[in-house]
Amino acid sequence: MTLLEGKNLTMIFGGLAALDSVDITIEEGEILSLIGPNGAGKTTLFNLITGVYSPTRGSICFKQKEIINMKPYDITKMGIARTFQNIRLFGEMSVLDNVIIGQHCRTRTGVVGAILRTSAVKKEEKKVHDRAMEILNFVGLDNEAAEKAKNLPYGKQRRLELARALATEPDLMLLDEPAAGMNPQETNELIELIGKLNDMGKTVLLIEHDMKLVMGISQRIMVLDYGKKIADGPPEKIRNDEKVIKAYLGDRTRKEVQAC
Amino acid sequence: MFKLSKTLILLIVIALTLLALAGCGQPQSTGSSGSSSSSDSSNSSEQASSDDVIKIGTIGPLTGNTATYGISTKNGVEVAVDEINKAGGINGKQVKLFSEDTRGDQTEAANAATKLIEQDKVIAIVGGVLSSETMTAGPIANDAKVVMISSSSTASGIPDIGSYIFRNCLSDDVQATQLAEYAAKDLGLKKFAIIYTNNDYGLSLKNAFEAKAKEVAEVVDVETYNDGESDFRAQLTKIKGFGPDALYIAGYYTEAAKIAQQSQEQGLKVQILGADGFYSPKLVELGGKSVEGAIFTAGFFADDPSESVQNFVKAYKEKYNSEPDMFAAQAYDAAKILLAAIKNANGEGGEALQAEMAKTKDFPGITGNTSFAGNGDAVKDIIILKVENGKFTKLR
Amino acid sequence: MFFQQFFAQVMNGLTLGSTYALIALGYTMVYGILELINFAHSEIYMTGAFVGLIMVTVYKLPFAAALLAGMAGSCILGVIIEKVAYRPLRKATRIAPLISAIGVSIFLQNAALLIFGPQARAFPANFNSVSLNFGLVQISSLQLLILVISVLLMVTLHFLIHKTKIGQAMRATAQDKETAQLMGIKIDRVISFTFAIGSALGGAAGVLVGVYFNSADPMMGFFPGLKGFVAAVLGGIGNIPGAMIGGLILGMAEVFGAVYMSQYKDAIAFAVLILILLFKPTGLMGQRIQEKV
Amino acid sequence: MRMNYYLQVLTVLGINIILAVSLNLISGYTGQLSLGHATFMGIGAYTATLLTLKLHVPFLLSLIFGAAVAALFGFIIGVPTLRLKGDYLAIATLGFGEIMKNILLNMKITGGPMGLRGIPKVTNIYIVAVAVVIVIFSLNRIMISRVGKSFIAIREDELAAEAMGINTTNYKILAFVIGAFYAGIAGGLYAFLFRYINPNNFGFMKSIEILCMVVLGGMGNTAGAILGAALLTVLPEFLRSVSPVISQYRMVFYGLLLVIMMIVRPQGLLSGTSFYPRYPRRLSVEKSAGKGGQ
Repeated sequence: MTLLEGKNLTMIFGGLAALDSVDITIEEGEILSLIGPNGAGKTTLFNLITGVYSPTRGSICFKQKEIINMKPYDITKMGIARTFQNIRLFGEMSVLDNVIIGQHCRTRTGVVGAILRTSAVKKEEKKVHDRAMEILNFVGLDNEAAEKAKNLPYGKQRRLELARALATEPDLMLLDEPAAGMNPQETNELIELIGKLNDMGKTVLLIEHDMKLVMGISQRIMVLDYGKKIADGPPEKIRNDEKVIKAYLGDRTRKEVQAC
Repeated sequence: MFKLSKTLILLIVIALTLLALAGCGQPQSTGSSGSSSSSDSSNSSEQASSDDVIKIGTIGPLTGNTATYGISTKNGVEVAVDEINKAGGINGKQVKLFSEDTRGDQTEAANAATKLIEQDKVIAIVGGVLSSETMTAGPIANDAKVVMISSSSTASGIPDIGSYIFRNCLSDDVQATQLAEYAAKDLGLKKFAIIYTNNDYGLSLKNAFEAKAKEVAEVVDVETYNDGESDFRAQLTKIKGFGPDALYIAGYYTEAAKIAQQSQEQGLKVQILGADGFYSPKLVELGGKSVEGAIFTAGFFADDPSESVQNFVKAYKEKYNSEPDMFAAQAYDAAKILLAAIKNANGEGGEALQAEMAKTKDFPGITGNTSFAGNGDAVKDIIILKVENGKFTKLR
Repeated sequence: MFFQQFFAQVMNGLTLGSTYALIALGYTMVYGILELINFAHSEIYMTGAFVGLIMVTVYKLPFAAALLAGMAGSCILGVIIEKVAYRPLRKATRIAPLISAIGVSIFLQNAALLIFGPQARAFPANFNSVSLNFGLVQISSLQLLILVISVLLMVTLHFLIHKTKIGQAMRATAQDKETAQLMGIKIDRVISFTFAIGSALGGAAGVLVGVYFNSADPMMGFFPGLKGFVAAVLGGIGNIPGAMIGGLILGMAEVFGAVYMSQYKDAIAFAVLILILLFKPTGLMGQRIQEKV
Repeated sequence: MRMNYYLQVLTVLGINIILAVSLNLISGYTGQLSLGHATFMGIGAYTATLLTLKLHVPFLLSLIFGAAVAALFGFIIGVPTLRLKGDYLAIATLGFGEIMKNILLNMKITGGPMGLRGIPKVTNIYIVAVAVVIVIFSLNRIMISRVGKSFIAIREDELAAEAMGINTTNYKILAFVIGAFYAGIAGGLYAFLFRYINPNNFGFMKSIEILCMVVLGGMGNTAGAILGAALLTVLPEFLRSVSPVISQYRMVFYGLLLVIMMIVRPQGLLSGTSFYPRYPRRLSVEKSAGKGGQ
């Protein structure tokens, strides 16, 4: 079943098309990777799906509902979560609080409730806290729960972003270069983690440059170049797609890709 | 209930600190909790040690952008106090003056008045200088039964604060009304335009002047400006369109000089009229030729040949090396009136002093003969001055 | 009659607006390069007026010398302020230099109050202003002088920024400090230079306004400073032509506001500002900055 | 109704504490720089005063109603301006403050520049102390809740906060509304303490003074805001009693202090220490026994 369908997506910045008539479909439960050279429009696509930008043209349906012109927070509430290319954690807050904030759209305490601290509020707080610890445990950050987010090492910050996204209880997770800056061991752990997420039923859309990761876990790969979609299919097809190799991958990467 | 322990502890600490500090203050005040608000500070046992001096205070801006008025006021009071101390004091007791700065801020004025009354135990205060200061300091003095006499707070409503609040300055209403009448009848001016500063002073003057001018002549246009503004050309260009013969400037000399100058520059030929806010040598310094011929009301005239005025001017110049302005003169008179009343009350404050103050009648001061109306407002003569050859001369 | 008044008001607006524009330039240049609202700029302007005043009254120098001295005085002060109060904070949070600027402003204002006293002083221009008639348009020679000097200064500034090497360095630094540094630009020097130029313009405005109103006082910077800032935002802060246009618009808005409802003069100026901000949040000529995600 | 000098200063301090912590909510926790906080104080003061003087509404009711009207204005001002960011927001709040002051100066019912006088004296140290405790207590409850965490998240990274499902515009407005409510309470207390108000009490300089309290103590730190308020309230009074000569220079010192403070300790005196517990102790971090995943 199709979870998300984007049609004819075009985004023009100051006369330049960052995205040009791109179609994208994401099937429920799959891991779809988005690859392409820098400036190909990958992050722009993410920003369209998550409502940060409104496209110049085109439509996006998520769970059969049009989400163009919806605000990012409403889209999150509908079940799309994301991480950022350049980590955007709440640095001064604790690791635990970062994950608690992730559950914002699933909770409802207001100002009055907060001041009165009714038993319902306390119950909700307990639930949120327990769930947050569970998620931290899941990504392996439970020992750092009380740390300030900005004090975590890089790899752990990436994982915390993932945990925070997971806390919004999404159906679709958009991960923007989750392995950037990670060492091979950390990357392997990440692959395992994304696999587990997928096993839990989360659909994943991934932007990644690490070909090993992409080829290893993707069920399907979509290739963007200069804002245009040039290929879309299973990894083995992409690996041998001459257009992709020629137009985008280049010699060095060809070896890398084919080695996978 | 350990959940908010840190918060609670901090809150408790704050609350306790407040109460502890409140407790510390207790012995020094005579009735702070309000239980014995009728007690008079001069009856306090602590007064005994300092009974050999009579304490009075002044409040006003000594720093900040309104400091000119406050410093003049303080200086005027100091001259009066020096005078009486040189003459042997009041019933053999020297007068001690406490001056507090308000920075022109009404919150600080209240703090300053409280300090003078509760810490320094003054029996009377000259001040505040700005109307807003007197508005917040006045009720405090009145509650404490400390006589307060302001020599420059012209806003309406100040004498109504209470029976302990007196005022020795020209009321805006009287000044503006008399000048409107004078301008229409004696000068034969027919069409008036008014420009006023949008504060209590300017507004009171404008209201009174407009009312009277409409009665005796015609008001063609009323314009306004905010405190601290410099450019009045827009308003003046508009006024010029109405072709008035006279322009009443309800404001202070700094702006008045600029208004006069800018109207001259725009070819607006009118008789400039004003109120006591004009009275400063700065008017001529800033306005130059454009203020020549300006006519305004005042309560004091430094070149008045009378002996009392010249003595004051001489003493002031000796002490401060500058010309006394109206603030100094009115403050001097206010202090003299106050000191005379203290003498009559045998150095007592409180009710006795209030009664003596209220009795003041035709007190011969340098700003004319002063009596107090029932509400504590001064009733006195008004002088009308004119700028001639860069000097002030008395018209009436 | 109506047109005569109308044009007279336009001239009033232009003159007032050109002084706002000069002040606004200082704000906008500093903002362009440091992203800092230099609250002390109103005191730099006041200092310029006082330096000029001293030249005229104490040393009996002609107006032109006073103008140059005022500019020089403000220029030096501006550079010192940047060195002492802002440079150490370049890496701090954005609010720290802002507060520091407010501190400098309070300090200078009160130091001037102590030195010069709170009373306004006359600022004689040493020349007679006459009213010039060009048909419907009537303008005083003083207004004309202010307009001419302001325009001259702005043209010079434009030339400086677009045609000289240091101007190029300023533009590069404003765009991207790090890259500019990599290109061999000494950004500390460029920032100092920016403060020097912006402050000199503020000082010129101080002297011109002092002469225009024949007075200088320690508090004189507050309102024009605020208005200059508003003008800068109006035009798009960081944008130099924007500051000039913002100044002129604000001058006009104030003058015509004062004609129709003088008691709401200030409110009108700020209302115009807020409306513009709401519909064009980065000012009239400011560029929309897309946040990088 | 007399109050000794120390009590008087303490009462003023209490009012300033409320102002500082309420601005801290907006600027410190939520990260929205406001240069017009005194406006809300003024609206609270005027509303409470008018209710009492014209309609004889009892003190407590006027106080709360005044705060509610201030909160309403926080909303009205917040809705259009909070779309603006950073410095633009700052200048818009400043503009609104000046416009409000101009309106107060020209309205008949507010007495224009004459202000309003004859306000009964009700405020005393006990009432202020209770108000301070209530304000700080409720503020802390808000800050440990989901709402407070959202405020901080917005300050830390607005875009990420939106991605977490936080309606940032609504929450920023909410911060303004709550901050304005507290400032309105402070305004009401102020009016009933000094018995006289006029528009100039609530202008730009007052807003700056409140901002300085927050910054001096440390942005985003309630204890810091309290300390800042205490310093800037007590210090001038202390200088007053030390020496009139120093008193003459105190505004110069005040300016210098801000500059030196920013250079030496830009994060404020108490930054880094946390006044409120991030989460209730009962829920504090313990090694969760739960197993990962599902």
